[in-house]
Amino acid sequence: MPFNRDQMAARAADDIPEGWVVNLGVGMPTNISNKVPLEREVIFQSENGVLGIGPAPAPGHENPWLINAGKGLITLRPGGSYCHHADSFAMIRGGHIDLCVLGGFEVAENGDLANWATSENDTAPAVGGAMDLGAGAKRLWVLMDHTTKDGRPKLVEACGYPLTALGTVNRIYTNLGVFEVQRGLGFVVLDLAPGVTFEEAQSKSAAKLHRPS
Amino acid sequence: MPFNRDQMAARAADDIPEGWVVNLGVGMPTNISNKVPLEREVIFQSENGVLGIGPAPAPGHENPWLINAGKGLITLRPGGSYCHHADSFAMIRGGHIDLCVLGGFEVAENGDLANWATSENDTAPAVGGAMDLGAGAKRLWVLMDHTTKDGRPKLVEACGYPLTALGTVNRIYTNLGVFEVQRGLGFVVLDLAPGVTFEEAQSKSAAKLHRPS
Amino acid sequence: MINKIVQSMADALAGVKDGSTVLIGGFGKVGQPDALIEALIEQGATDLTCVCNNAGTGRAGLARLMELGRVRKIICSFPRSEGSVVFEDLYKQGKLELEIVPQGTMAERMRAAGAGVPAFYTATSHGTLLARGKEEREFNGKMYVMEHALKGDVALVEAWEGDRWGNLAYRDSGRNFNPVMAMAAEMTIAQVAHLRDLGEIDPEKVHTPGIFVQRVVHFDRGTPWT
Amino acid sequence: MINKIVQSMADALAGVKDGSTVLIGGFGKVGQPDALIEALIEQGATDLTCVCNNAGTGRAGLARLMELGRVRKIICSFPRSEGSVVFEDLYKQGKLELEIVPQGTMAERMRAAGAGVPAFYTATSHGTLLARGKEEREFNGKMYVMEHALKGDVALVEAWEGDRWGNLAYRDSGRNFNPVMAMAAEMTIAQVAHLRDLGEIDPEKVHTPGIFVQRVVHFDRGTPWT
Repeated sequence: MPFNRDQMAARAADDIPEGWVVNLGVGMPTNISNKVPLEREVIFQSENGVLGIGPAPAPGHENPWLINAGKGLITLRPGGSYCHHADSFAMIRGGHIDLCVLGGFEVAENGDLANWATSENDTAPAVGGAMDLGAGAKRLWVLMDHTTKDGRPKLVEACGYPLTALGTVNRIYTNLGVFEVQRGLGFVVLDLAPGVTFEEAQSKSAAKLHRPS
Repeated sequence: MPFNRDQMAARAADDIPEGWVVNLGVGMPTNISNKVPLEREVIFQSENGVLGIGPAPAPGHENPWLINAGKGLITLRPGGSYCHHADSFAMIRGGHIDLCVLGGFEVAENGDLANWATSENDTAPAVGGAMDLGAGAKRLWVLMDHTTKDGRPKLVEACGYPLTALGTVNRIYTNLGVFEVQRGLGFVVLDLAPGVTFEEAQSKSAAKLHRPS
Repeated sequence: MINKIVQSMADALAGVKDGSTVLIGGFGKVGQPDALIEALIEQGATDLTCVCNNAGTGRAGLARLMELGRVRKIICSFPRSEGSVVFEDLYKQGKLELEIVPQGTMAERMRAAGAGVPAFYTATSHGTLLARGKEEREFNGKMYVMEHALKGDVALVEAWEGDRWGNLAYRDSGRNFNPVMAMAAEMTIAQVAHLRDLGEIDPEKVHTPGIFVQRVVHFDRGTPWT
Repeated sequence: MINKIVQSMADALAGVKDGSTVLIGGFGKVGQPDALIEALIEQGATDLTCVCNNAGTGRAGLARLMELGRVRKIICSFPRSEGSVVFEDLYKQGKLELEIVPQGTMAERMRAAGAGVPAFYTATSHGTLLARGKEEREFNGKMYVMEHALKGDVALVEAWEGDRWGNLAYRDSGRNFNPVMAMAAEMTIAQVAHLRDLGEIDPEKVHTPGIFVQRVVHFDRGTPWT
């Protein structure tokens, strides 16, 4: 049975070691922070200048001045701090973020990511911080369904959608499993959801999958 | 009688209006701050990240963590603030400093300033923040003796010493008077010390002085 | 006595010219200078270029300014979001120019303007549509894009506290774009929730020193609507 | 539990390699990480490039490191000052390379390194000896010089307080070069006068967030000698 969204987030969360500074993209990736126990100190950053995001605020204890990049209400944990946008993106662009997890439209076997515009003629796509994160984080993981709603593969030989970042994706977490992008080789299967076979994952991908050596 | 050093500093101080943000170079210019009454709010900046320098500390009340660019002990006045070196020079380079007053070896009639090295072969001249200030401040004044100790003029047609900044000096305060650099014209005498004649100032300058029109 | 505090919103916006580039702070509703945007609508300047992380939502604030036909161009990272109906209409009709900039590049371009840096290189957007027409250059085997400083004629910012020298301190995630915009504009106008006496703001936590601020106006908008 | 606090100066400097570029904070004696410099002398790494506003004074600290022949090159804005006797001797003897950088350019080059900007343009030094051999370029009718990011392998910084996540806050003018150096190095080692519990430093006045700091060591050196 493929992973559900909660399990996908949990699977990615399991792979984040203590001490990493992690930026989570808006949408599905944001859920990852809920799956990391507080005792395992992972420092979540949000590009609007928040470092050290804590658990979701208790009802009635929301602080309206404290939001994340998705505009959701958050908390700050002890040791957290604030900075301005240029300093925040200095962290990102300067390679100080250990990991960024983004959503994706397509990932190519060379590590290219497309996740911001659906065509060259898209009239006004919203890029936000995705290109900065895609180019700047030390590691880039993508958390997405393995295929589109109408069944088109999202692991591809080359992206058809406009690119967000070139050759920087390291790993993809989908409902079918976990895939590593190996430079010069392509997608390597690290793990599969319970009951999902290699052949099934391959049949739902538009690029060759490799078994780990 | 020519101005003495205290009078030179006072003369420059008189010309600084309330509200300006002013950086004073190490040495003679630093004395200018003592000549501006506290009630006339001039905001003195020091490139090591201090904005809003107050009067000299009272004996016994020095704060050893609080120094200016010349490493002298200072105070912070209410409304003052601290920042780091890159932010401090962002103020300077970004044109946010209304006035910088530096010392000088030579000023040329096109506004060039030489004040950091005595020859191309100077083995290890110390530039500090002079080039940043010379290029970045909105206005650049120079406070210096009119001639060298051995009588050589310091107002010249073209600088012989290595340049600090090109064409940015607006005004020079010397022991003989106050001189404006007018683009396309050269040195214009704004004021002379009591008893100093135009002819005397001219005879001690190596570039033509102009009377104000 | 230096006193940058003005008594009315009209005084705060006085003199903003047609054709100005206006930097508008805030991320979401937090740190967004709503009262100043309303005052800009009142003030009347038109043919504006607005730099803001998004392109307005609903029918108030920036969206209203656009709907009134006062905005020629939007520079932002996130034009289309929930409720950006006015933007979408005008853009489809060809009544609005749009420049999409990656969020970090947008922040850094303003920081550069404030810091006297006319241009810099960044890896962000290299090889993408947003790098089209931009100079590329290799440093240490990696490709970068040249980006230019983004200067404002006016910046509208919101802070938690401010004083008569123009010193500002922000609250929580309300800092966001405000300090870089304050640096980058000829005239920075700050809407502050609390006026403080000079010296009341801890000198170690002045986030925007007064050197970057020209006018301060008191407006406690209360809780940001979220 | 993240714990960047180390218990000894030896642990703080462990692993610094020969040939490293070492950024050394402080301006004058304020914010200068004296204990870490002493520990670097003990540690033994050699063939170092040191980036510091000046080139050492007297016979202790950086001057001592130089006198021991451990420094190959100095990058600074103010090499020759009162008491810089060791520097002057070594430099005259050709035993020390020197790169003089305008102070603001030096700060900005490190900030650029920390911010992922490989190069930027500045008007500072244009037309002077210090721009020789550098690329020049015109923007909006004004000439600028291209400057490259200045990265460190190690940064030694001093702060007033620090915690186990590496958050730092400085005191008064002790901030100076320390935050930009902390950003610019692979490994930033902070000497802090006071250790704080996590959360004790006001999140609004964390000047260097822990993301930029790898090791923290407690050393209260008391009053900076001035």
